[in-house]
Amino acid sequence: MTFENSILTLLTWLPVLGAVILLFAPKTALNAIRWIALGTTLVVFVLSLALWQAFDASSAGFQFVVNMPWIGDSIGYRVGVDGISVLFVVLTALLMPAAVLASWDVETRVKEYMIVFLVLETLMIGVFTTLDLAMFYVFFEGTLLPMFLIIGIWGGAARIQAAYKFFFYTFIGSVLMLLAMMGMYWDAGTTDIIRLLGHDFPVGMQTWLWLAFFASLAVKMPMWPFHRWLPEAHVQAPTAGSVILAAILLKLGGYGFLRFSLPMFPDASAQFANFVFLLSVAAIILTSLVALVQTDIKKLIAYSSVAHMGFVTMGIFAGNALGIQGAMFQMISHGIVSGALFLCVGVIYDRMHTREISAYGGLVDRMPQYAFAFMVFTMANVGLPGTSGFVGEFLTMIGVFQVNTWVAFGAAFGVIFSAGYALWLYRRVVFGALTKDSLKGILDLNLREKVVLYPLIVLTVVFGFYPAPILDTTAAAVDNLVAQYSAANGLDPAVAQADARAPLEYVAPAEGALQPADDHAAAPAAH
Amino acid sequence: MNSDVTDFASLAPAYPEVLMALGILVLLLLGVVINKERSALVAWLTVGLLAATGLLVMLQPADGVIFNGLFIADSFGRFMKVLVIGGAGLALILAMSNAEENGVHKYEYSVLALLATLGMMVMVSANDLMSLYVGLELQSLSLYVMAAIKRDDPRASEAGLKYFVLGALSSGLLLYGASLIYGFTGHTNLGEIVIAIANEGRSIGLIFGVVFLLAGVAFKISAVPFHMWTPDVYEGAPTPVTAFFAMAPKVAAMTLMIRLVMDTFAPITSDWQQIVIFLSIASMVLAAFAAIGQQSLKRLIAYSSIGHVGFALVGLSSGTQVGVEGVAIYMAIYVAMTVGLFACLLSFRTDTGYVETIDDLAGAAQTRPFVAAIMAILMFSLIGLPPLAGFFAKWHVFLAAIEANLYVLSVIGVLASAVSAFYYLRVVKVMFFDAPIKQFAAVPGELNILMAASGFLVVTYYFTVGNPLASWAHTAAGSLF
Amino acid sequence: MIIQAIVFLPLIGALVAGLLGRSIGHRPSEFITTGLLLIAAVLSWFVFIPVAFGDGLVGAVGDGHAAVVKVEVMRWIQVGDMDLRWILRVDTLTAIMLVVVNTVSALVHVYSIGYMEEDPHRSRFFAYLSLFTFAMLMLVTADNFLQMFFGWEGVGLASYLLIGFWYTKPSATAAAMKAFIVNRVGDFGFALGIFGAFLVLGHIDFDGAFHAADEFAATGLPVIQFLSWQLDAMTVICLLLFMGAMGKSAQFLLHTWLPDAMEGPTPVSALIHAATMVTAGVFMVARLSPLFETSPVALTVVIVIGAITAFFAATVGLVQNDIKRVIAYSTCSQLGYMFVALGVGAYSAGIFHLFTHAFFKALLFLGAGSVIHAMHHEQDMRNMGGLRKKIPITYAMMMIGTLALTGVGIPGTNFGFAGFFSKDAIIESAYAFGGNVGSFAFWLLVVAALFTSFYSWRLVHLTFHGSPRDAQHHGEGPHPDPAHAALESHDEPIDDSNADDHGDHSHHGSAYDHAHESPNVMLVPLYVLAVGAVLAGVVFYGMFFHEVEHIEHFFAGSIYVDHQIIDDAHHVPTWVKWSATIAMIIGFVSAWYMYIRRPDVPGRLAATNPGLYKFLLNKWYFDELYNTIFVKPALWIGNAVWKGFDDWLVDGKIAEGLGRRVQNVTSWVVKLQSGYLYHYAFAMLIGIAALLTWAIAAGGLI
Amino acid sequence: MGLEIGLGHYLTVAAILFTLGVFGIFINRKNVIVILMSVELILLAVNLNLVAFSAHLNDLQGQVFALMILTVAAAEAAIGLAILVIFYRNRGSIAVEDVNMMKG
Repeated sequence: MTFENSILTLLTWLPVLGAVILLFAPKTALNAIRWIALGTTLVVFVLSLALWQAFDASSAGFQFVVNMPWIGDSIGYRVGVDGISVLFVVLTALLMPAAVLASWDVETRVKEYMIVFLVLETLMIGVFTTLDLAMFYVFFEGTLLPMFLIIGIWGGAARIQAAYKFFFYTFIGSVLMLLAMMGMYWDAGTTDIIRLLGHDFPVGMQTWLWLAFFASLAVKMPMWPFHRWLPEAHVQAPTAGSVILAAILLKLGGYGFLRFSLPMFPDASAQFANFVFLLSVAAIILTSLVALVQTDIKKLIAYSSVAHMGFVTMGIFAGNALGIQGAMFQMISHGIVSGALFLCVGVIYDRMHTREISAYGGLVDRMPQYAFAFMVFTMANVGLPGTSGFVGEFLTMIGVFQVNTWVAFGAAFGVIFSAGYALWLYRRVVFGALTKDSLKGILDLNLREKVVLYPLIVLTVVFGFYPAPILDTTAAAVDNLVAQYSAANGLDPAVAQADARAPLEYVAPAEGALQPADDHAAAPAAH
Repeated sequence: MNSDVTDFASLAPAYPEVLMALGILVLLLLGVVINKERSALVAWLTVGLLAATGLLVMLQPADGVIFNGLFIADSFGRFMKVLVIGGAGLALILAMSNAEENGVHKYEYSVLALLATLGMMVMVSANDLMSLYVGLELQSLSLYVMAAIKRDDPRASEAGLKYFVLGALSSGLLLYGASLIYGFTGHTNLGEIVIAIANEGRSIGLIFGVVFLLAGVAFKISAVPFHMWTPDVYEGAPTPVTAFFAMAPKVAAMTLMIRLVMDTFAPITSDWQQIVIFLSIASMVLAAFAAIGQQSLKRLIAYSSIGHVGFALVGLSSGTQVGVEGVAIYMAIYVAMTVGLFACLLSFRTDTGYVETIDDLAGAAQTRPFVAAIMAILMFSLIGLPPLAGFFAKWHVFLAAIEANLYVLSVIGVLASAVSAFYYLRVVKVMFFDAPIKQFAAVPGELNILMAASGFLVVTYYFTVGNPLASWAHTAAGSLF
Repeated sequence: MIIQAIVFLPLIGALVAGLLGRSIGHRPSEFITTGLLLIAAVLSWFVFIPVAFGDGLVGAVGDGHAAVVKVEVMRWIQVGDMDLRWILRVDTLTAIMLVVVNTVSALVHVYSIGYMEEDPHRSRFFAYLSLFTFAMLMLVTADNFLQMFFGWEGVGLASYLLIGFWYTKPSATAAAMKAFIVNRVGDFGFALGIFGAFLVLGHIDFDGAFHAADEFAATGLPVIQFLSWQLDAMTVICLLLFMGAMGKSAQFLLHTWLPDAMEGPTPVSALIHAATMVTAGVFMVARLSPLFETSPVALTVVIVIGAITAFFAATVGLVQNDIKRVIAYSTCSQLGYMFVALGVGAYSAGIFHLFTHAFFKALLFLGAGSVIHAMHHEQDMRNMGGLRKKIPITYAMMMIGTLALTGVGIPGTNFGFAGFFSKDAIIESAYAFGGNVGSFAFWLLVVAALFTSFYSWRLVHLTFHGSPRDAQHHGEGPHPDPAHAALESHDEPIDDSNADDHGDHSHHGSAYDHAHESPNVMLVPLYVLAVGAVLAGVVFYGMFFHEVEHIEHFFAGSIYVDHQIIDDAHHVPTWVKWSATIAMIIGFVSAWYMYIRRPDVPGRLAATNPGLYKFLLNKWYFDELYNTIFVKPALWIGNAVWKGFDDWLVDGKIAEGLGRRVQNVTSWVVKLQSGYLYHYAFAMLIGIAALLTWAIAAGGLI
Repeated sequence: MGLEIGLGHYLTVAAILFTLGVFGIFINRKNVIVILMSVELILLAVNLNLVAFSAHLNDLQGQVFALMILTVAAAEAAIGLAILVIFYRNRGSIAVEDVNMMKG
């Protein structure tokens, strides 16, 4: 048992240990339950930081690997992280304490609540640490169970329908992925992801595998038009549930694309890239417009999440280092920002018990600190440079611009619309005169809320100005991925990886500047 | 012919059956002799006998074919017998509490259960159409009586009647098939039949025989369209009896099915594959839809069991060792889940009787959190949601189907499992999301233990039983090839 | 160190005032931010003076002909080949901007101490001001596209916060939003331009990009596939970048936010919407002049848009009644002048106008603020009049500003106010550019100069001359505008709401009677700016426009200097040199005639041309147009997609529809289970028959 | 040319008997006793089959099988009647149409 081979196992299963302890805690010792849950998540967070610290960012391969067969030939106990997954582990561990703190005022079935959340944490960390295909599915799909309960038990008025929709959308997509995984097992003879990454799947098979994975991941992301469950789930879920849903669970989709679709089915990915682009741009534009007309705060933020995930999928399938690094960063950033936004909504929901935008207005009068925090996250949501939201959007767009200008052009509309809905929301909720009687006695952030929100503000701003910690961590792994991807597609890896200037055509200096290029030179400047 | 019955040592492969048969006789006598109030003693002794037999099966000293080729003992049979005996024993433990109310307090019940179990063991070990038939009938006749054991309950007697009539019909179908197979191959011994088929090839008569024979077995595992008895019998029979029906007989009949198709009909794989695939798809799909419309918990479980047979058949459809392995694991996990499920069902008891409908469970999570939690876990596991055992069960069978390139079957299967999630979730929803309306009576201790054990295994499958079970199933399936 | 100090002192001020303002109190916040800004301003002059009058930039590394100081602060985004760092880049262009930004900002800070005296959120205000200054400094010291974009959006944020500073006013928060979103439309282009530049030039830092652009002289211009067309890459990039400039500098089509931005406190208008932020577009084009020079098409577009803006904004300015809006349209118009200068290639002239304009426009705005302060937040000029006697110092300062704005001076000599030099330089350059585009720009600019003069004097006359026309004195003087009567139909939100918010002051007796001169803390900045408005032109004319060699030496490679156009501009016919002055005089005379001599003329004029008057008063109906073709359709599509696609189709028809299908199948399946034995037996028989048929048929036995 | 009774004839008779038995089960709606009789008919058909095959194949196993079936059928009939008796006691009817308390 060294740090090397035990840290990931410890990180993954520690929350469950906490849950087991809670199982034996008396039901009425509410504070003890809360503190145990918080303590567990904090320990996990500290461990995750230790992991990140010990992680060697210069290596593209998997680290802290444990690899042994376990059930039959097909399922093993395999863990390990690389630059793509390690940050998600940290993100999960970071947001769980926030989720627990945000749930401090939950009064009904506290014990079960905390147990479910801790189990959820294990499952989420497990998704990112496992290197076994079957176990990936186990964790990936396992998150359904606690989330279904969280929405269904502690959710709002229409929680049952929301929980059902959440469950069925994700489940139906996932079962197809399960079959694809089995097909991969038979083709490659293993479920070891490390070996699968080195396996060449037949091109014809890749198409089907890609589609099956897409069915699951697109729903999870969620990509337009498979997103309909998300607003409903968000609206009905309790605050912490929304936070985890938006911050972590949506990332499972992006992680899946990066871990499986792109490296394992490169031909199919290239083949379907335009399809993904189309859906991404549709997500960015259409859901932004839909967000514009929402009357429910959480729904608005949920739709904006869909739009932001559009940037992620777009960046991933750009297939170059800029796009993928951007997508990675966007996911981490969105995890922090959207999580924080839902926490912000939770703050006022706890006080007023309504999410209707029209019920608010002029909060800045009584809640200046809240207004400040909300402003920071709104701006990050808008993608203001200097906040973490910008870096990801920028990188994905510049990455995709090299591949397809139409897509970048469409995505850039998101820049406009996001400002529209986010600022309009802010204006209606926070600005204006405080005229509503119900709001006259509203209180500003309390200590607990500050403890949750302020660190997130710091992270949002720090990563906006200094994204290097994230980008450096992912660089080696992403470069490796890009090299593989472009090699498989017959592109020059050096170009895609280094993002050096794309080969250009020139008109002869003597000719007019606007003369079209010759036929043989008319191929798109960038691929 | 050294398998002289007088040579006791040569009976070694059948020791468990012998022990069982002798035990049954002793218990029957004991039941007649002791006074009525002490039938619980017989019940516990029955469980003890089953435990002893199970132990003997596990330690079984010898494999081999005896009784002139009528009886085979191999590791596959051993695996399945353990399941059968385990299922039967657990079902009997489930019947302990409130036995009188369920009409299962008489010692005859225990003895009948033992007889049925013995029949199943013979089915598992059958190596001849005759022993197959005898085992099947021993089991069936006992089960008919068990279904109607609560004599003054109109529903139980209707269940018994329906089960009997349809069972007799299915026996007829099976026998008709057996006679045709005998006629067209000239043998009743399974081992010789396979040689004959391999030599002579297919003929219409043979295929007729195969279809009829498999239809008879399909009735026992309640595969669609031979499932019609299941919901009615499950509903009408007393709950502990239903529990018994839901576990051991299914395993035994499934074993028979596997042995027939994998061994005897191996030369005509493509023919029986069509049939099994048909049964599988029909079972999965019909069960998924029909269960949604159910109000009665027991009917719901009936349809659920039909669906699970369909899933198990997915593994069998592949016709490979991986498939058999998958079915074996599937049945093991199915038994573990079912025992927990019936323990939960028997725990939901008000002062006026057992709960009947799903809606009666409203808010159970608040009034009976432990039972509700186990029930929810089992429901999620039955859906096949990871990381619970039900998922791994499905993993193994679908893995085999994919290996055999049965993509359409697999896709239909997983989609059916998605539809089936609908009704399982409804139970969870009612228990957890709705407000309580009923107060439940205290839960007997042994049920708590069963629930806890079932829940524990289902939840920790990956860590605890997953690995040993898989390797055991691997060995077991290996003996068929 | 000095450069870091200049850039980061405002940030420190902003953080202190913003985060600790509540605990340390308003006064300390004001002093800290203002003090830090003053230091920064002084340091900027330390940087600038050697550039202007000495041997050039202190500590500059001259690579070839460019003199640049670069200070690396931190790594930023490094992905693959893209290596972005936070680098403060100072060259002549930046030095000019540093001086402009920090000087005006420091003065506005000082001024605000007086102006915002009664506001309960003063520390927040000062934090925003300093934050703005920091962002603006980041913009002007940017060494790469993205850092510029950071500053660009940063000033946008600060502008948003400051416009919406009085957040209880719905009009203010709406204006703030509008400003941000319209700017985002520009940023849409800017961002795409950056992407394109990176794709085509392979560098995202300026030096690398310029170097790559230089190479095109040898290789020929590149072609990219943008959207579905093969286009000249540099034209595409420059036009996209210019779109950003149009947004930020409120050029025609993207100008609508600027007048509304006047909802913010007046010092904000002076700082952001006159002197600094709005000139960021001009700065950007000048900074990227090596790129724009590669695309004549893009430059032509710059000229045309600039000229149209100059003309259009001036026409609207003619009839506005809100004192700040008049100045806002004037700003818009003057920015058009600058773009024309950039477009014709006289980058130095554009920067020159930017420089002088900063002084006199800030002066005018702060003067207007002083008037508003005196009138207790009355902004409608129709309710003013005769203030000359009440607030003589403000009057004098406004006069200086007006003289500078209208460009008073004697052509051919060195006598004139700041605006005279810079504006005439632009008009001459436009003429010198020649061709259709040059003539078009020239004539529009001359007409705009006439209008400028007219509305500037109109403002002075309405405000300071004549007799008071506020509520108390209503009816005493002649009515200056017919729209006064029709005020109700006027959809412009004149500050009635404002009056409500500050109701303590207005409606109590006469604003005129209570009018008072502003305190010294507000007047001193006016004095300083007035000095600039008078002298900035004459002192710096040599460096910006007089001789090509001098210009090249001064700018030291920081912008592209086109010898031809500047030489030509100096050799235009005399009538051209006089044209602006004559236009200015005509404007002055007509304003005098209409508002002093015959105050009834404007009313009659408006009454006889109601269509034109309405058209101008409503700003060519741009807000209405945009509302109809952009905002409403966006909301409509949003609603349609939400209700029609998401809720009706996906949810109602597909998701829940599937659920209903499942229910249908279920009820059908359940009916099969009839409970009758014979049905059950029949089902088994059917099953067996089906299996038999299937097995035999599929097995090929028949 | 006299009529030679061959295997085919036996099988045909058996098949007819079997079909009669099966039809007896699902066409009859009146009396459960008839169903019991039909079951016996089916078993009879099977036995006929087995014996015929046995004779044809010159193999004794079929006849052994038939004897076993006879035995089991007796037991089956006994149990069937017993169940029918308690059903009648509970419901007062043995009409097939009345056996439908449980459905769905």
